[in-house]
Amino acid sequence: MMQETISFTPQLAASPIAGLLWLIPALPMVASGVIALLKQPRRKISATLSIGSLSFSLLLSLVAFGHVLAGWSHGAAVRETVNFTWIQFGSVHVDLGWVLDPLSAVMLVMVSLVGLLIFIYSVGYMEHYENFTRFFCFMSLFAGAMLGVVIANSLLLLFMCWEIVGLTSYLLIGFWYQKPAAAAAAKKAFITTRVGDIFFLLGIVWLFAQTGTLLFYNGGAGSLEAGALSGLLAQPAALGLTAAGAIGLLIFAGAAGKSGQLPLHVWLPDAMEGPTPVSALIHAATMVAAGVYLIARVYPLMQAGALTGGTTAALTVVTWVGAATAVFAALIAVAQNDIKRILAYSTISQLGYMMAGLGMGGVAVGMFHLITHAFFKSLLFLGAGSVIHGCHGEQDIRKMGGLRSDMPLTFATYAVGMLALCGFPLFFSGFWSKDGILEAALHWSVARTPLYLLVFGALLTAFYMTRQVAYVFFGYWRGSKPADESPAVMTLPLVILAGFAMGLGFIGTPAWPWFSGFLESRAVVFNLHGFLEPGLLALMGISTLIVFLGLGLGLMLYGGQSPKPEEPDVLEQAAPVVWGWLRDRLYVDELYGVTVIAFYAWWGRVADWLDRRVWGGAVTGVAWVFRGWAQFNRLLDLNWVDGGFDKGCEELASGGGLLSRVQTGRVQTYLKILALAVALLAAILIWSSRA
Amino acid sequence: MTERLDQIFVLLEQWLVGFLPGAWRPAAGVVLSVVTIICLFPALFALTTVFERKGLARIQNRIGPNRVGWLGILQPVADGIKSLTKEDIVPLSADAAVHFLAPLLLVVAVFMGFAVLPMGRNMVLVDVDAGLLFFFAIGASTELSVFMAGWSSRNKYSLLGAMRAVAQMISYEVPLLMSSVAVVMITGSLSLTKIVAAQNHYTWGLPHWYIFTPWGLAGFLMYAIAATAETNRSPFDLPEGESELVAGYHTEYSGFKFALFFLGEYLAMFSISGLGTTLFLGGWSAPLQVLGWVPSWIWFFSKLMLSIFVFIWLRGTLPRLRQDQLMNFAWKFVLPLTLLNLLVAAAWRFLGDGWERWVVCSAVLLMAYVGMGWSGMRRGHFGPRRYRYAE
Amino acid sequence: MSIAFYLIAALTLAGGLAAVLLKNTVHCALALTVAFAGQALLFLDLDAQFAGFAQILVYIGAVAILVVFAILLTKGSETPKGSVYSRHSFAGLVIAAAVFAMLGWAVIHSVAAVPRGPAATPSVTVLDIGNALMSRYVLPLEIVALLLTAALIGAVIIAMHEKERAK
Amino acid sequence: MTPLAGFLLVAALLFSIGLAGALTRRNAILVLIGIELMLNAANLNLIAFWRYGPHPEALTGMMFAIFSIAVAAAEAAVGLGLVIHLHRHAHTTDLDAMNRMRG
Repeated sequence: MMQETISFTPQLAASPIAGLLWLIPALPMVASGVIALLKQPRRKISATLSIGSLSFSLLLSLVAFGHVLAGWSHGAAVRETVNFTWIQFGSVHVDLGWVLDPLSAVMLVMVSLVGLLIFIYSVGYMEHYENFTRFFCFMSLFAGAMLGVVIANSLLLLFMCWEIVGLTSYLLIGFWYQKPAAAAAAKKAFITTRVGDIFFLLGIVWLFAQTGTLLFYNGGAGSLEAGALSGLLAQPAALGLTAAGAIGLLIFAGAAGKSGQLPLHVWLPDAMEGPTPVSALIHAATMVAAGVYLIARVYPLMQAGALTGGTTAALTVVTWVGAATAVFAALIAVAQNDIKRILAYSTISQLGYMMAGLGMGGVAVGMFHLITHAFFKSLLFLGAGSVIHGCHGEQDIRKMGGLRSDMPLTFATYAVGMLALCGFPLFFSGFWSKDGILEAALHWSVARTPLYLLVFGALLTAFYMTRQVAYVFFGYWRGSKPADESPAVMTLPLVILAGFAMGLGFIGTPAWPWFSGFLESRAVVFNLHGFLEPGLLALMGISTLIVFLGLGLGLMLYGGQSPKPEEPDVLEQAAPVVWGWLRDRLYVDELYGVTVIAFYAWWGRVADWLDRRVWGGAVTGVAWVFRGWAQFNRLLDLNWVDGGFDKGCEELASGGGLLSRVQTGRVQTYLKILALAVALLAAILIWSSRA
Repeated sequence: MTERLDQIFVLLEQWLVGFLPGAWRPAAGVVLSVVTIICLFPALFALTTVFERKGLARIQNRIGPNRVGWLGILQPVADGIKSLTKEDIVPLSADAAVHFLAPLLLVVAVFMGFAVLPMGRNMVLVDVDAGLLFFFAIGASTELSVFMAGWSSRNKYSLLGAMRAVAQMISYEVPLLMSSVAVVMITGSLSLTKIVAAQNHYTWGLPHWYIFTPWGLAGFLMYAIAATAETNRSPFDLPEGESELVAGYHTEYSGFKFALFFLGEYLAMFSISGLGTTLFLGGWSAPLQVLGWVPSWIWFFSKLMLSIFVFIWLRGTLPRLRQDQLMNFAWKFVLPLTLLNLLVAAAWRFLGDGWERWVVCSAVLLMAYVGMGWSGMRRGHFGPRRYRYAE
Repeated sequence: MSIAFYLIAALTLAGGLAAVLLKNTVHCALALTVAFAGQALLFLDLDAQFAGFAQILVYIGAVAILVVFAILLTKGSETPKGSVYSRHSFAGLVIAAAVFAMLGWAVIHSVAAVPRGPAATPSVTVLDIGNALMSRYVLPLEIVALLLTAALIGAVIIAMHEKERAK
Repeated sequence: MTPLAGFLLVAALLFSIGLAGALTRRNAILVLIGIELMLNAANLNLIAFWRYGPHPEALTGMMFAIFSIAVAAAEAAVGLGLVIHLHRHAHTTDLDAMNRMRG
């Protein structure tokens, strides 16, 4: 067991909880295996197993978190690793391991807590659906794999769990595989993320080739530690990049695939075809967070070579991609009518914020938004699920309305989530985390454009969320069957998540930056002077203004009236062309359709033609030649070879017949010959020894 | 004086042999002993027949023979005269030579068994190192004479009886041997005199007979069952079940040859009882230390006659088994328990001298017997008999 | 070379000859028993008490009985009508005679080469044999135990098979 | 003639008698009887060599004989089981009639 410290702190001995860390992902995975092996669908057992195992994981995560917290409060930067050799080929060995540090501890608690709440919610949501058992089997596997990603101390172990996450996302998105749209969405998600993963794998291989290890931390010998990084920096790659930068970009490509960054975001909205708890789990809390987490995990690699306060090429790319994604997705979200689709684009947008935060502000900024977003976005998804559940499967916001009175609890919690997402000042977590990102953008040295983009994104966010809430909860009921409130098993997680969505922001205010202090292992004191940094208060004021602007615009356009489903949208009436672009998702899918997919289709046809004409013709030609040769051989055989062979066979048969006479089948004959032989041999032996 | 009385037969032999020249003395001693055995045990046989007939009669509420002599005591003499004077009938189709040899072989083989039995202190014909093995080897050859008798008679009853007898004797010879092997394991010798000597100790005036140990008691029970079956005595007397097979393998024998079979059967009973006495009941040693003054041979023959009485008692009390029951009993009950007894004896040997071995061995055996009985009860092996009718 | 040896050897060989020559199979089996008994006596004459008794116990008490049972079970107890010898029995006789000639020749010539010493009667007790069985020969003993178990099971299966199939 | 030679000759004769029986009799059981005789002759050899050998206290020949007796018991059981099976199968124990393996 090895561990190391990064700052002023004394070394900590590896603790028992670090040794037991593997149990956290293992428990849900084992539960999933057991559920898979159940002889028949047993709803109670499978739900109990999943929730129970994840509860234990949460418990262990909390213990681990507490351990790290205790170490931190004593002034120690806890980073405990458990490494072991997995495969050994001669002198080359591939190591796996897990790590317990603030980053993984925070992530563990978040994933297992949100996951657990979603599991509990699912019991209510999936109650009336078939394949309840299968659902929980996949969910458990998913949660286990995600927790594996979190604890991994090896890029390889991370990649393995990463791929299991990919697999289970495929299974869960395509859970209702009878629906063609779900099946297509599952395939789309799987293939799109594979594109990113190819680059990721290339990055891993390159990293292994350069440093000879895939462990992140290994007592100074890990790939994220100074020795390996300086080696990587010394190695130039193409386009003026160092090897570290190139590998970082490759890894970022993988993260972009998982986290739905431009241009690999297309799978994420379609993935809403899965059950809503799946959407919540995948697109709010875990899977998409995996990409962000990956960047946070390999941050030393991304940051390598940066001067103090400066940035690197890789981080610049991350920033630009993130900022572009944030605005791009927010624009599309404005013109969507599916309740979950709006949330999906919102997620993409928020992921863009996270990436931009990582690129500009560092691990703590990005991770803080990741954590707060995980809570309020899962709250929103679960709230949306509750709405869909209450509206009997209806997802079009134009066919809802006035649910404020029908589903009061859902409305209240949804409003909390919505305000948190918009970044409503002071009392909602989104405000603080988004503010952190904006502040980082303000101080970014390279360009100002990201700041403007992100501020515009914040405006759009407040606008489209207001539009959605106005459609769904205000006005009058436009659907067919009246809606009703969801059961307690569904609303209880909503309430808990709402509490987190509000309260969580206070661990990362400028006055008391506890979260970043915890992640970066520095001491934190409460200090109101934190607000007095230059530009900060102004920025907060602007951002508050922006939020109020968005909210006001939304309320103005949609709050007063109750639009009819068949009527065109207010904005559509104003600018139908732009609205059409936005409604059709800026034609990215179509672009891929006419470029990538069309190219593949064309290439497929070319290959088909080659196969049929060129290779097929060649094979047919060869076959024809051989058939002719065979005909010739047959003639030869019949007339010439067979005669000789038959003759030989006859000779053999007659010879065998002669020999077989020896074989009388009588035991006594054999015995006689045996005795005779023994007598003769003994006689020869004795006679020769005498001589 | 008691010393003299104890060794009276030994001294008598020495005195008689003393009249002969030195070179002949060992051979003459052997001859004298053999003659004694050959005379003594048939006499005992005669006595036993009347004893059995009177005893069975008592059990069956009859009087039994009471005409010849005082209380019918001379009945065997009359029987002997009758069988000697009766016509000796040999069936026409019988295999004459084998038919003639069978009873002779039986009696000779049985007599040979007495050669290694210690009948008193220093009273053993030949003290063979492998005495027990000799005894069983000789005992095994009686089976062949039974087969010869049954086969040579050319009579289906005889043959069936012989086959039954041989099968039964083979089956029960295994537990008989196994139960004796436990004794050999503890004593560490196959010599019967050494086995008796090993039991001839006393603690607080009580003897160290093997029957007074857990494994010894269990072994003796198994030995007694196997011995009863080995000698074809009731309740294991299927080979000569009168109601089914007339008289079994000696159906076609009459006159003196029949008497020989009769003699052979009783002699086998004597010898096997003698062996049981030697192995488990301390042979010629006295049951209490204070009774040590009584001559050893008296103790041996008392124990022998006690066993004979038990045989007669059993015959008068128990019903006959069916053939399948007999075989099942041998292979599924007696044999496993004797095998277990071997293990228990080994445990006894290695558990030391303390009280632990008593507890362990008793517990194991008790558990085995209770378990066997319980499972047998549950599967309905015991309990009320179910009658089956031929269709 | 005592008289006893000649008598016993004669008995053994007579038993063996009768076992091979007699027409009736049961007689053959009984003659075989005689040969076994003679053999046991030869063992005793060689001061091999244990082996002699074991010979009686195993051969007369078990093998002979087994043979007799097998004869009765295969309905072979009646004297066969035709020849009891196989078709090419003369060749067999010749071969047996050749084997004997070879063996006898070897015995006579090789024993002559062995120095004649007055062989002392070995004082071997059953205890010695037991000790040897439990120490030096314990592995063969275990193997024989295994073999006997296997033979027991095998014999039962061979003899039972047909009946099982008939069911 | 030494005692050893006497025993060896008796054994050789017994062996040859057994061999002759095994080679000439038709009945399978009698063939087995012949084989038993041959085994016995071998045992006699073993015991004789033990008795007149240089190291009787080593017990080698004796042990061989004892193991051989034990093995012979197993051999007899299996052999006779085979014969009984054969009889059930072919309804005869005549070896001359059993030549289905003839080439």
